[in-house]
Amino acid sequence: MLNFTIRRLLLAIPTLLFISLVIFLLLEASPGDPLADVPLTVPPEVRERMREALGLGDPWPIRYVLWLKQFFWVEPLHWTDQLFGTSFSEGMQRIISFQSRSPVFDVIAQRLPQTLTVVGMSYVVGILIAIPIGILSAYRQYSWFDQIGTFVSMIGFSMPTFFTGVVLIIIFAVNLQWFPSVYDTTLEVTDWDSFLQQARQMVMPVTVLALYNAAQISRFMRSSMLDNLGQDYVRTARAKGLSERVVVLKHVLRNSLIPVVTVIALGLPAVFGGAIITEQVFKVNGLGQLLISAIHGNDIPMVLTLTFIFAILIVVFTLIADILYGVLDPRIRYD
Amino acid sequence: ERGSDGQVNIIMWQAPSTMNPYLSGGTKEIIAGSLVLEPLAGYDTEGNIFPRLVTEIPSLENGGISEDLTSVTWKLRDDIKWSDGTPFTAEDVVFTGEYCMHPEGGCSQLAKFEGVTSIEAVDPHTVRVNFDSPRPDPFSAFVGGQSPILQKAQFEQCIGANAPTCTEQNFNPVGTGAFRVTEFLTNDTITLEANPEYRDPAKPAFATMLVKGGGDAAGAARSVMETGEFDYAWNTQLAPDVIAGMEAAGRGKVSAAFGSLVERIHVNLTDPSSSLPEGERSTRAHPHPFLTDPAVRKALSMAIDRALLVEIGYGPAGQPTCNYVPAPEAWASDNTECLTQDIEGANALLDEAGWVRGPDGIREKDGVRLSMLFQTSVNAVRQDFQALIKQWWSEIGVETELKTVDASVFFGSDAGSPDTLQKFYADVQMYADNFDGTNPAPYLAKHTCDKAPSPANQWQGEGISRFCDEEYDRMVDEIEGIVDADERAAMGRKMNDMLTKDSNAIIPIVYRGTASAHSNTLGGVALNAWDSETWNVADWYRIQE
Amino acid sequence: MTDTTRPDTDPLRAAAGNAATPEGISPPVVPPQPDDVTRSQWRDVWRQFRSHRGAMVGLVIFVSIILFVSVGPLIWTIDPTYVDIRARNSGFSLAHPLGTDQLGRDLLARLMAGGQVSIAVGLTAMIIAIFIGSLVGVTSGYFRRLDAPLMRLTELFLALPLLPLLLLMVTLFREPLSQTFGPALGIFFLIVGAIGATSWMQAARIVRGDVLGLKEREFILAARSIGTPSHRMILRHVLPNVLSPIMVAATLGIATAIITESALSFLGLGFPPDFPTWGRLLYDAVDQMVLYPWRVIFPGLLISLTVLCVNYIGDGLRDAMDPRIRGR
Amino acid sequence: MLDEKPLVSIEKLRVEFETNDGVVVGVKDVSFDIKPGECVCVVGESGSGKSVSSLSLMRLVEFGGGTIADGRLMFEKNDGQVIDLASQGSAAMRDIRGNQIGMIFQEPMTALNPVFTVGDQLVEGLIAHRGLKKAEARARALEILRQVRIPEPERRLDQYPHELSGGMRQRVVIAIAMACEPRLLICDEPTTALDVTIQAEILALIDRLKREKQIAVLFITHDMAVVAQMADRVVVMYRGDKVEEGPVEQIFENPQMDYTKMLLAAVPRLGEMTGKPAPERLRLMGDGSHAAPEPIIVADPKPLLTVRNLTTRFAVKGGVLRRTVARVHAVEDVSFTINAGETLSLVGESGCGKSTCGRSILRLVEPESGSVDLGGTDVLALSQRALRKARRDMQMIFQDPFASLDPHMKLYDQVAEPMENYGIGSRSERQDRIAALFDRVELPRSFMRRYPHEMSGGQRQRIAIARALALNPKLIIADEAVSALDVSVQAQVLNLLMELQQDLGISMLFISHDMAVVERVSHHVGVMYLGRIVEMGTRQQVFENPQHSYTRQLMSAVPVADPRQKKISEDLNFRPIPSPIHPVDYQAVPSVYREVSPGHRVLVDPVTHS
Ligand SMILES: Nc1ncnc2c1ncn2[C@@H]1O[C@H](COP(=O)(O)OP(=O)(O)OP(=O)(O)O)[C@@H](O)[C@H]1O
Ligand SMILES: Nc1ncnc2c1ncn2[C@@H]1O[C@H](COP(=O)(O)OP(=O)(O)OP(=O)(O)O)[C@@H](O)[C@H]1O
Ligand SMILES: [Mg+2]
Ligand SMILES: [Mg+2]
Repeated sequence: MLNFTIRRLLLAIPTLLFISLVIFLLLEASPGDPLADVPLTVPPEVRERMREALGLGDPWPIRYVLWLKQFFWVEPLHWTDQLFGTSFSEGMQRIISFQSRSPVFDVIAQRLPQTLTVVGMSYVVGILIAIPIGILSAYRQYSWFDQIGTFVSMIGFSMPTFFTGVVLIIIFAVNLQWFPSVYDTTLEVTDWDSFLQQARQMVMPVTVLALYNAAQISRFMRSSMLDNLGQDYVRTARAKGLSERVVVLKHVLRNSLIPVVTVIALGLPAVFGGAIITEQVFKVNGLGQLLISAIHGNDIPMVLTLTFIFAILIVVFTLIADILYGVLDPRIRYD
Repeated sequence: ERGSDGQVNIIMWQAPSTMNPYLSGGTKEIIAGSLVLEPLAGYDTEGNIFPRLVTEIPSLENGGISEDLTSVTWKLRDDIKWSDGTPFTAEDVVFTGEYCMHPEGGCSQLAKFEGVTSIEAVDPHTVRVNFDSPRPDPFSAFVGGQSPILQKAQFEQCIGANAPTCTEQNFNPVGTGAFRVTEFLTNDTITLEANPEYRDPAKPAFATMLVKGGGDAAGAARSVMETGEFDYAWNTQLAPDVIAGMEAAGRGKVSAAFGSLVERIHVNLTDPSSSLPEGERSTRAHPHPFLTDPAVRKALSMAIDRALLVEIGYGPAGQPTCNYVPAPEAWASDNTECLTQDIEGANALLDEAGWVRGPDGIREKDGVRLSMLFQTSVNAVRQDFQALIKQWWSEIGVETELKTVDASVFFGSDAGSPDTLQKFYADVQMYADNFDGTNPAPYLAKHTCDKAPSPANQWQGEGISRFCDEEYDRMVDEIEGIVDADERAAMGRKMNDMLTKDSNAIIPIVYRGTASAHSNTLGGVALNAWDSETWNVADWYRIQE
Repeated sequence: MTDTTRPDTDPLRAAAGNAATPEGISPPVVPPQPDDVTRSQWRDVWRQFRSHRGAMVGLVIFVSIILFVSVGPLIWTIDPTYVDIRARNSGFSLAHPLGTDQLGRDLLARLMAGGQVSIAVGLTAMIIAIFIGSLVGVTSGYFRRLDAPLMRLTELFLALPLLPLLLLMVTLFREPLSQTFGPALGIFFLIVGAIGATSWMQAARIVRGDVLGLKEREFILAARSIGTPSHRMILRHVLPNVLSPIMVAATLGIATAIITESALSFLGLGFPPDFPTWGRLLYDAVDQMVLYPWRVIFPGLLISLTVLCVNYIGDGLRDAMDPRIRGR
Repeated sequence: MLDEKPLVSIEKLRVEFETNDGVVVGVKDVSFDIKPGECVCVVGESGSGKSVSSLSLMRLVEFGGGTIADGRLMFEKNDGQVIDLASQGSAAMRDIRGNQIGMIFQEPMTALNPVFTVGDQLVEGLIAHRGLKKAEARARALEILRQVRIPEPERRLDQYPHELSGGMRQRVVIAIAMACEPRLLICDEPTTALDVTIQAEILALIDRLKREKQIAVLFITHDMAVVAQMADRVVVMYRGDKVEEGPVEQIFENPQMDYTKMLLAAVPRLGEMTGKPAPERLRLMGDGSHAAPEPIIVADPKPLLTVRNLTTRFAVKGGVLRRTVARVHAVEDVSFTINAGETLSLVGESGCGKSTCGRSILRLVEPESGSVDLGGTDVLALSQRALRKARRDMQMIFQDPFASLDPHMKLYDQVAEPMENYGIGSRSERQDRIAALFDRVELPRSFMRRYPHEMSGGQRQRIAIARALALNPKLIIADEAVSALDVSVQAQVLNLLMELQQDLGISMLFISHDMAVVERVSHHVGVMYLGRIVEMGTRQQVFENPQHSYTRQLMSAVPVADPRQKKISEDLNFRPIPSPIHPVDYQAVPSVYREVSPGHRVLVDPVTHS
């Protein structure tokens, strides 16, 4: 397994390089313009100057190689400097955002906490409610519980978050005034009060996202459980006199987890990617909002770096999923 | 008393990405920047210039403007201190000029310094700006929120190619304004506190300020007018009934200020047909098959009910207009003919011009059908307008196909994209534009023959309609030389009419204001369309119930 | 050793007659029913499907929705893009049974017209996504050599930023497509292609995971030994056995496609802006939700109902195709 | 023993299943008792309801879609209370399952949960019923594994089912059933999948438990020899009904019912064929002819399949670069010839490479070296396309019937598939032919519309046989083709295969562990051990004059179908097979044979068993 992991990681390097090139070319080719935000009052010559100041004067291979160097060499050096107070990266240009003219990684670091708390929490909550619902729905297939579960999750999945989010805001922020409609990213949790405040502002976005995630995961959980409930080993487990709970939760569940692990692992990079619409509705300003505003502003360094980080996460999480397959099902071996 | 009113919260759903307006040029950055940075002089709500960091506005009378109109001299106030406590001097002004005019800096406000040959510090409190030619209106550099003064001490290292590396400076500039930054999170949140060195010891009334970014216009308006979490929301352009619904909550209201922004339809006078080879589409080499007919253009304009469009799309934040230049007052032509919709008249006009209705109700002449592609950027109000206008045009026998383009593509000037405003691969397109400051002359100058976008200028020209009239070109040359303000305005009005009612190359629709919502407890707000919206943030205060 | 001639007489038939039956015990009475036996598998699936109550209800409602959007406009003939500005924002009335929007366009007509597009886009895009997903998943799971390249490709697609990709697709393909197929159909293909091409990856990963395990099962080996060619193997043995995750992915895919379609119009990628779709009707009405709640409720309801129906139909289909679940 | 109260009494049991075609009755009207310390064997043809009856006792039929429609299942709990299992609630049943009644299932491959270790699955029941701590339970589990004679039990606890050989897996299932020392042990064909040596060990174990712990045993099998060895009483079932019941001696020596007689007549007995040169069909009751079946003699045997030096190794890969670090020498230097119309049998211990050998010939696994010549075609040199064509002439019947059938396909389609693949016949011709095939393998035609899971174990195997026959192949590789069948069907199928051989001149590679069957059907016999053929010769040569020590051991383990000759003994202790895994650079020595008599060869080098 260790070998498998190392081999896959080694293989990941060319894969990722290729992915980064494709992303770069895609961004190059796509018709957006970093200066679209600049008002029409700014004359073309000035725009041209601004474009050159962004480094857009160079041909793309040079910019791509420069970015590679910055990503893989300058940034790590910079972090080393930060950590140990050395000065390797002195005078080296870090990756700079077109929009804010600040280092891309600093902005990402700023955004990471809220994305992780809100989106991450919603993912955890989503999984925590999806798995029991999926299990119970399958075990009691076509019972009223299953029917309601199906109903709610399909509604939850088919209603876009731009709609459910606003409904929640209107009910709970405008009418009932229970929760704030605007997420305060500057809030620091230092004591019980601020913790409560943080909890309050997380309730709505987390609910919206969790519902959406839960709907999807629970459907896969249910179908996978249904496939396994009829297997012979379940009969053996029952013959041992185990309670239904153990039979289902231990024996069937573990065998049913592979497609669910796939779904969850595929969804995890999205946690870091943020939930674009939900973040916008609740003004969470996490990585999703960062990405979308960068894309709209055609902020190539920002989009490229963010997307590339997601690519790394995707590669890592598919690897983790593959490893988990092996852990869940010992018959699947990698060696 | 300074700081007595606690905290004020502003929501800007398009979040500022930097505090330095020289590096962005976007309105949101200018608004954010003007919380901290100040120009020498600003505009008030009427568009009148007034002194901020200077003792008086230079003029011919007080000698501030030289006789030959080639230089302007600013007398700085001597009681101004930067927020770090150091004094504000002429050196800072000179530096700011150098900063923006540096050839490698990519300064987005470079146009403000057009024609400036040098800026010199005559003495610590006097600055002279020299121009290459006579300037009847020299108030461009250092006037208005777009070109505030940066502190030399802070930005000295950030000049030219170094400009983008100065993140700390760009995010936390030292200013002379009412507030200073305590924390800047790009595209997210700015926290500010009252500037202890601000020249008026009683101001600002608020001790701290939070500027929150993100979300959408409706959410921002809601947080001011319905939940009361915020005091001020910038750019809450929403459907009038939605706003009315929110105002009913009684917590706040939306107000509008009118500058020079006009939503209009540009008519393509050249042929955008995709059957033409690339490089010749929408160029003057091929005149448009039917939009070159003045009657058609006029009919298109007559068919539109501008008042209704305003009612549906903008409410109080818009006025129907027939002008390309709607302000300042002296420049606004009394062109009101188009304000009443006249479908019948338009039909008659087309009949007369020989455009006869075919079996499907679409007019045609010599095998040319009046069938058009109408494009605009993605925006709910514009899409409503498109639908309505399409309907009206169908009533005069013109068929319209609608198309929308993502704003970042439409307004981007990527020469490779077929969907940009400048390429204009459509028959008509709608968008809004305005001019800077109070001088419309350069704005009018965009429509000379040589400024039509074409492959020759990498599609960067500004004469979107491909309007070309020698008479007009001549007037553009002339107007810069006219010193007398009234005469200039008169010529401006004439040019405006040539573009609009005479030729209908541009069909103005709505004179748009900028709408912003503010809480009923926030006092001192005076919306200003000529300058940054937060121009008088120092005067804001909390209304005590 | 190709086709050796076989003896004409089939010994099987000869032997069948005298197969041993124990005396004293009557052979089981089995009426031979060859017709019945060879009835197509689909008839059987349909029979099974009919007994699934949820699926039948789903099917009936789904068919009603389809009738509503396809036959409805023939009865309710108001043009969905016709602007009747005097009647704007009106509530329920005889002239406009479901009211009108902010421009006075009839909501009922718009729902019907929008449904055509949304359902067509939803189904087609889902089918494309599921097709690509299953194809990639099955091939990479089944053919070992293709596994690594295809999975890396999947990772690449997962990593690509969606918006720039879509924008690029519009720039590249909008004109050629609308010239070949006409504007409406061209854009339909573009949208469906764009959604399909960007949403197959999850299905691919899930299917691959299942195929990997399935491949080790002995019946696949057995099928190979009786000369089943690969394509038949995949169609007859592999696909039916990975049907249930595919079904789930498909139902979820429809919902995603309908919503994504509305998102695309914000990139200027969608249908012409006055052209209604359910997703866009919903989106456009969100701001006015408090004032005119029915404008969000109707499109929302229709989207959910469609997805729900498809889900139940999918459930029923899966149960009908899975012999082990039958009869439960 | 006679006057003892019964532990279990089944009264008028009736079980029904809901299927596509309406209600199917699995068991009609069955009654019998089991007393403590008694072993009741249930025999009967496949599909007669043996498994269903036993599952009903555990009330597990309900989970498979069945219902106990009628009847009582009286059971005396260990506190002396007599209860009706058919009417117990689920909590009460949980206490009884595993605790008071243990069950060993028919298919060991699927009965264990693939994702938990053997230890986990063993201790579960102990913790649930005995309330043991984890460590205590583990200790007890270890003890049980020792009792079932699993080598190296400490290591096994932490292994997963797939890491064990078939025989070990079956022993784990037995250990699970016995973990809580139930008062009743239900064994559903516990040894069907095992070769004779391991079977002998397990039978001995069950017998000892019965004697020492006074456990009642309900033993289901179709192997009459096993019945003779194990049973105290025998219940004979036929099509859901009990047809006869009685002490084992009575049943064997004086059967009353025709069906029982037929069953016994169908049992192949080792040594029956002594002195006969060629295989003969079994004489079945009721086949009308009283003439002795004619032996299958091929007048002028010509080789059809020639296998030379066949070697198949499975790579064990590892390392960063996925290099092969070791190899499983599954088949090593195997050579043999099958004549047209003749049968070669391969026998040998579980895991010795029999199946791999068969698969290599079909190229279902790619052999490493050697040559396979089928009627003049070099199979190993064929392209994929040509191989597909060639496979039309050689068909395989797989070892595990359930696993080799697609669970989603109807039986009709499964049998039709090979013909469709080669485009044989029109639709209606195919229909006729399939109907004939169903008749031939003794399956009612109504089964065509069923799915594999709706069939009993033996019925499934018959489908697999029908499928292999569908193409009229020249060579059939029958991998344990009849081991899951009950004797009567087994006899029919064997006769069928032999008949086909006689009529069509089909050759057969017959892989089996049942020595009596092998003796009956083969012209030649090869004994495999650790990937090599250790002894090879005509049937007579091998059976009547076994030379190799392993062959002798195999012979001695064969159970005898005579209740008076019980030879189950405690001290059978065969050595476990050595590991066939060798490092990459391992040089396998070529096999060297000693010719005992013409055609009878015995491996002399390398010596792996003595
Ligand atoms: N789940 C089911 N659905 C429908 N019919 C079933 C089901 N399980 C068993 N049967 C039928 O019930 C009958 C009895 O099956 P059972 O498994 O008891 O046979 P068996 O005596 O154990 O045979 P074998 O020796 O082949 O295992 C068979 O005809 C079988 O087809
Ligand atoms: N795919 C495989 N990969 C690695 N090793 C294998 C594989 N298949 C079989 N083996 C190994 O090859 C050896 C021979 O296996 P094979 O299945 O031929 O045994 P067998 O004689 O048929 O036994 P049984 O009587 O249990 O069926 C065993 O040690 C087995 O573990
Ligand atoms: Mg059975
Ligand atoms: Mg085998």
